[in-house]
Amino acid sequence: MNTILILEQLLNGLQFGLMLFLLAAGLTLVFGIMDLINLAHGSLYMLGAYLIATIAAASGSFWLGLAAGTAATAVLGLVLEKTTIQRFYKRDHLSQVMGTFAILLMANEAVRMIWGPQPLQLSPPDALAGPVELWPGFFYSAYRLFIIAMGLLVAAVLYVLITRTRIGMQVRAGASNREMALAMGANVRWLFSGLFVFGAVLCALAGGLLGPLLSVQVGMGESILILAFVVVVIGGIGSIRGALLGALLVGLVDTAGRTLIPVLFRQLMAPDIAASAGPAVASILIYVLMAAVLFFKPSGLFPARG
Amino acid sequence: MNTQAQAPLLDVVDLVKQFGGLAATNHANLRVAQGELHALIGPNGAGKTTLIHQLSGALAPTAGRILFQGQDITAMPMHQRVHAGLARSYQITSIFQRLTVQDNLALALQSRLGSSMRFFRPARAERRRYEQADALAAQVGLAARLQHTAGALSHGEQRQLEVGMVLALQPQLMLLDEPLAGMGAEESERMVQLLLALKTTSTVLLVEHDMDAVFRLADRVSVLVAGSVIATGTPESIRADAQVRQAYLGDEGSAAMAAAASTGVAR
Amino acid sequence: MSTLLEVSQLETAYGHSQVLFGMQLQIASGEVATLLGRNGMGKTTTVRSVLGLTPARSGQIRFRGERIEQLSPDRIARMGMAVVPEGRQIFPNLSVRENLQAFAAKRNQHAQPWTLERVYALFPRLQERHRHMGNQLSGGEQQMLAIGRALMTNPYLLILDEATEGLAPLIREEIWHCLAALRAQGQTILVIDKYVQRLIALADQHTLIERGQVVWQGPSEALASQPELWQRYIGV
Amino acid sequence: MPALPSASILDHRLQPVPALLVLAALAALPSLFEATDYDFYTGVASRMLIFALAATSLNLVLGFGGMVSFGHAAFIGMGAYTVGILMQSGSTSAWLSWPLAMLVGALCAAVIGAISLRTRGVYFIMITLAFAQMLFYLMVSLKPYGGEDGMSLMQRSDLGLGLDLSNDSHFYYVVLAVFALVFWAVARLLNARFGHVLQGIRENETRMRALGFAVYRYQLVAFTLSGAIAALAGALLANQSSYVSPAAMQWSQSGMLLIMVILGGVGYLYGGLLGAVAFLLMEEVLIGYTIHWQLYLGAVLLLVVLVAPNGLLSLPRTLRRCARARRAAPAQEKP
Amino acid sequence: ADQVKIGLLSTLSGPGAALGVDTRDGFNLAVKQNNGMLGGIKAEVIVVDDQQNPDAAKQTTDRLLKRDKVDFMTGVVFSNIMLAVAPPVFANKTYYISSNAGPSQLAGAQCNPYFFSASYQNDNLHEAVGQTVQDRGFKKVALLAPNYPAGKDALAGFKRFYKGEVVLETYTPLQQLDYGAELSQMRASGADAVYIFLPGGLGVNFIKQFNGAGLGQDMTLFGPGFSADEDVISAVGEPMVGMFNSSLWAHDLDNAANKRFVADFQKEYGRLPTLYAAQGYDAAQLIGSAVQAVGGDMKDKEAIGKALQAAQFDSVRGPFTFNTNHYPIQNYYLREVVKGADGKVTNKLIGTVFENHADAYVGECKM
Ligand SMILES: Nc1ncnc2c1ncn2[C@@H]1O[C@H](COP(=O)(O)OP(=O)(O)OP(=O)(O)O)[C@@H](O)[C@H]1O
Ligand SMILES: Nc1ncnc2c1ncn2[C@@H]1O[C@H](COP(=O)(O)OP(=O)(O)OP(=O)(O)O)[C@@H](O)[C@H]1O
Ligand SMILES: [Mg+2]
Ligand SMILES: [Mg+2]
Repeated sequence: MNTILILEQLLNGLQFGLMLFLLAAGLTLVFGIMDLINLAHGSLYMLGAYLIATIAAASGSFWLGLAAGTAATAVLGLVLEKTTIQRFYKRDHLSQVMGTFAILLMANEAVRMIWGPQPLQLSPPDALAGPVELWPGFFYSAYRLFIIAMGLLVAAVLYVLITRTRIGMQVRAGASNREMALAMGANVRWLFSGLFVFGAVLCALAGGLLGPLLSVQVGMGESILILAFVVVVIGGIGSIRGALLGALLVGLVDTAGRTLIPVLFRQLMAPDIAASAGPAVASILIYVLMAAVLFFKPSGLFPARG
Repeated sequence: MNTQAQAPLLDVVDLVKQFGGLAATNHANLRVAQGELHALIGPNGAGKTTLIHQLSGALAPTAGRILFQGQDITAMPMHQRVHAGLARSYQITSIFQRLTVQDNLALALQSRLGSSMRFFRPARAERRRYEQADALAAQVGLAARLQHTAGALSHGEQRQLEVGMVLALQPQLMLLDEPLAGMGAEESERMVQLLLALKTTSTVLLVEHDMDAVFRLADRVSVLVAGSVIATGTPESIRADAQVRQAYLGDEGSAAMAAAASTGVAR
Repeated sequence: MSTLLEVSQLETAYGHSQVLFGMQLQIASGEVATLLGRNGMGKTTTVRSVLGLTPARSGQIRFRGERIEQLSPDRIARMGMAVVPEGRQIFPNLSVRENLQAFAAKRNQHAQPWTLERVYALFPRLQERHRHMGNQLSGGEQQMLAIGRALMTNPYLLILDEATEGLAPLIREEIWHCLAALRAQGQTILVIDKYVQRLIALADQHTLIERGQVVWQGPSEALASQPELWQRYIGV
Repeated sequence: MPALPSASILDHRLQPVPALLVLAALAALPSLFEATDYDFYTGVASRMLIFALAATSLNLVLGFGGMVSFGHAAFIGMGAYTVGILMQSGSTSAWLSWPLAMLVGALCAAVIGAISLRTRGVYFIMITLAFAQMLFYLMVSLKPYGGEDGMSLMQRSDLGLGLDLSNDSHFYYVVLAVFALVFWAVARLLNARFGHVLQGIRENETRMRALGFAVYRYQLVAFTLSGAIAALAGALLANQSSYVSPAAMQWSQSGMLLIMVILGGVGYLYGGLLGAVAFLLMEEVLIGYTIHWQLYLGAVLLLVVLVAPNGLLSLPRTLRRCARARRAAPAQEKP
Repeated sequence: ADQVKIGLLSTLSGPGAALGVDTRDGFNLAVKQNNGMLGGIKAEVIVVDDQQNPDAAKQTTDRLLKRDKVDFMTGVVFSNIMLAVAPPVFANKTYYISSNAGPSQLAGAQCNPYFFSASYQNDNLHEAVGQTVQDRGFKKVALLAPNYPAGKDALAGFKRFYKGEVVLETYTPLQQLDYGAELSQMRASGADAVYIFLPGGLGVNFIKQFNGAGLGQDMTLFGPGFSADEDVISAVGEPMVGMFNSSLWAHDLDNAANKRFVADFQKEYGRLPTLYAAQGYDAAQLIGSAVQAVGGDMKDKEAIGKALQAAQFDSVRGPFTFNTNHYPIQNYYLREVVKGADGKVTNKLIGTVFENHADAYVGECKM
């Protein structure tokens, strides 16, 4: 019984971590490579989820929704990049913070105006709706398994793309020294647009995949954005490898903390104190984790820029 | 010059700096005597800058000791070393880009005034310090640029400012990492003159690839190859050293020596 | 020989401070030209304008017969211009090998294109350090890398802005030899450096500038025979 | 040929004449509101000044020290809780609780700063956030002090001096006085040696170290001071709203504070004041008009950041530069 | 006065927005039915968002009280916001008619003459489920609620009437949306019934994930009315069928006032009303009855208080009277989510758990 619980928690942590990774990967690329602090990253995640949910509802097919919604988000990302984001590349971090925060506010309100304040419904495809029996007596949500598989796939693709291709090199070069990359002949503008759109696609994917688990609602991007930032920073800015490791770490610690800490506390102290302290401590666990990592490694686990 | 008699100002003992598998400093031993201008030369990547980093406290050595005025400063933080009388310049220009030339120098001078935990009296009221800054700017050839932002100076001018900041600290031992790099012929000449004048007051450890300057200025020369000091001696003996010629000088050494000799005669 | 680069009446300013006042420059294909002058006279600014990094206020720049003063730097670079910039400007977050490979191209189809192997042969040091990140190199190693990086694009015009800064004498010699070899292959080069005597031996023609204006232009022999010129404009 | 001499960016003049005019105008506000029967706005104005104080404290580390703290709301919260907890235990004196709040804020900042200052840049942003979140959850879990509900204060602090803080006008004047005093002190500090060092560190930390400055120590002192001021703002805030809750310590509040400073002008002496007032004013006005006020707030912020990249206070300089460029342009036409 | 001003402060943005929207729509419906009037005079309803943030709510309340000078306030959904908002409202001697939040503090020691609950005391719905689970003979129950005051009150209320074994009691952060970890614990705990108190979007997520994990096969799911209300049902759909929930109201409750309310609501907004809508509607009616009784004289606070206490209006939930602590004494029903004949999933009234039930805190109220 207990091993099953632990195993299930591991899978939960893995699933949560991989979803965080999808968000964090886009964030760490845009941030580490293009040197853009993009608070609107969470908004793309929200918009992606809304578009996917809307198309899925209209067409009755989750898969169609996922594909078309992701494509739509990519277009949206491109428009956003070409009209606004582009202007922020040469700015300092603080104007980026304010500019993208403004976009975040507007996106939230626009979604509320278009779709209303009520959460949207997005159901997993029928084939994945139920549990699967991984082995006798151990049931696990098929959908969560699917998410795990998708997350791993994206991680692999990303890693190769950024570290092994010339496009990846040029993008990284453009990030550290835009002027020099231009002087070497890189079309930095399009590289960055492409990368931003790529980040948007990852966002939409995460939004669409998480939609059936969480609710598709206004403001869904913010809390998860903070987590994604935590992941990015733990992993080391700009490092895909770091983002993956950080995401898994956060996913596992968070999941484990939520189950283990209250249990632990109940054994250690009076039930009513435990009842209030337990969840509070569980909530700060990932922040403690981040602070600890940064204390010992001030540039994250895999600092990308030496 | 008889420097062996008294205790050296700087004594580097068996210093090692490991970057992963690479020993950038590999059991280096170096002594700089009080009052001398000691040049440190060596091929690119020999570990000169890395050594300067360790002497100034920017990098912690993997092993070995650094003695300054007989005191072990191996673990001393950078800012304390400055106050102990050890200051450096950077090979890759490091100045306050957005501040004016005057402010750059005034800030450097401020460091000598002891604690800056002064929260009330306007710093601008310290007229003397700003006058000193102006004088210093003139000394490094930036008199006309006093109120310009450092970032708007040309590369060579920034190099001049870089040296000016170290001069401001009036250290007992000055660590100069390629001060002439990027300077034009005329500016180089002015800097050489400046260093010649400095020799009377200050001890200098000079890293430089400009052999002309090195042989004109140096009292002694050490050669660093692959992280270790392979030779130390007078400029003449170094120039004559076959190993050094092969590893570093090529045939430029002789030309530079000749030039140094001739200018020396001319003066 | 055809003219590869032609700069005329170039005026460039940073914000409201003008630096170039009618710069002129002509480089024929296969020629090695130099740009000489004191610190702060506008050598780098000329290069930046030609590259499109600091666009000129007015004036004309022709490269391979086309007007380029309105083009973006990356377009100009892809037309076959490469620079070894002042201060190296290595990509710190790319490894040595990546620095070389990221922008490798065969813009100028000559018989012996530059490849990773050839650059490594020229600078064995880089091969030894090929997995180091750009910012983990010594100053001189970075300089080598910057030169190698520019060569890897196989440009029509190679611009070296104080490319020997911080290089050890032996390596500096190596660079001069290399430039001579390049010249023999027909590579067009614009050099900015302070070793005038070396440049006279190497280059075909020279341009002396002062305060953003050309004060003298002429072939090596002429410059060699008028040392007072150097004295006056370069301070040697 | 040489560039025009540029003014030193190390100087931050108080500009006494406009400053006194602004002060006079601010002092006149309550009577103005009373006369027009809008006395509700006296409270709003107090709140703006309190946030201006908090934003100024953030600007001290952010704008002048280059330390982007994403956890300042926590210091505000600690100040507020100090007042709240003391009041719950029966001490209502402002002379006790406000200085103590500053002390608590300074202490928290010193501890958090001591650890966080090991990191740089975005890592610093995130580690300050982490500590703020820890304090946030700490207060959430403290049931005796209201936990997530927060606690309502029965009254405002007693200041004596014949002032009754429960009177909105009196309270406003006290807030104004505190703000003016702190603001003046910050201005002095910035132009003093300490301020120059702080800004030097912002510009080039490595060089400062090589010049012999104990960078870490100066940063820590600045961070601690800033924490104390933020906590003072918190103490005032608790009084203003008679309510203390962890919600005021949430990261979104820290974010809002950041936005205020950026809006006003990072590294401008008046950046915090202008930013806080502009932000809260916009919010106040927009909320009155539409439920979709965030859309318009976002649009305004975006506009500001596009036309005045360094905040509202950089606007004059940008405009001047534009004008000069326009004047200069025709001159370039002739050969 | 020629008009009555009501400040409706509710959660109109964020995850809890749906609840505030229904509250507002229910309230507005009542005003609309009366041609823009309440109690015979024109009603001005100022609707503002509390952003589900107590601090913002407090600011907004100040504005309503001091600038707009409202006569009544209503609308708050969440108890933590209610507790933040209450002191200034009471200090200003403005009547607060609760359309949902019913924290125990305000029912007991901190009860106040200016507070009337047109909803229920937080514990009541949970008590009703506790009783139900007890009656149906479940032996092991797992409990789940968010970590905020109402969450704790909820589980306390449940346990007041449920006497069996509680094998798991979990509190999650209010913002948490993924219950993977909690579901695993539930499975491991071997419970035969699960009781959740998860308002708004939280409940939607939980139920979806509960079914995704396959727990529905082994455990019966119970919840308070709002965890299985029409908004949740429309979001989750079929998987909800079979969930039991308690309520003080049901859309198929058989009385004239309710029939009219449900019909008009559907006509006006095109959806079935929820509990929040019903409570918002009743709050408006209660205010109307008091305004009527004092003849529109908003100055006479004492008379208004008396009229409110009398509660002379036709509640959509049938019989309705106020206890001495200004909380209602009313019936609590059991509903089940079923698939109707038309294929639509909806709640069906299946019985009464408590009749004329009061809350547990009235004794502590000295009023
Ligand atoms: N952070 C680092 N990580 C790994 N290797 C490094 C690092 N810094 C320097 N190195 C290596 O250590 C060696 C010594 O570098 P250093 O900068 O000291 O050389 P140098 O003698 O100053 O050379 P130059 O004359 O070219 O400036 C070089 O080969 C360099 O690649
Ligand atoms: N970014 C800038 N902003 C303003 N002025 C600048 C800027 N860069 C250079 N300048 C000014 O332009 C003039 C020419 O500079 P440039 O870099 O072209 O000189 P240079 O001839 O290359 O000198 P050096 O030999 O020192 O590299 C200098 O006076 C310098 O102060
Ligand atoms: Mg070096
Ligand atoms: Mg130059």
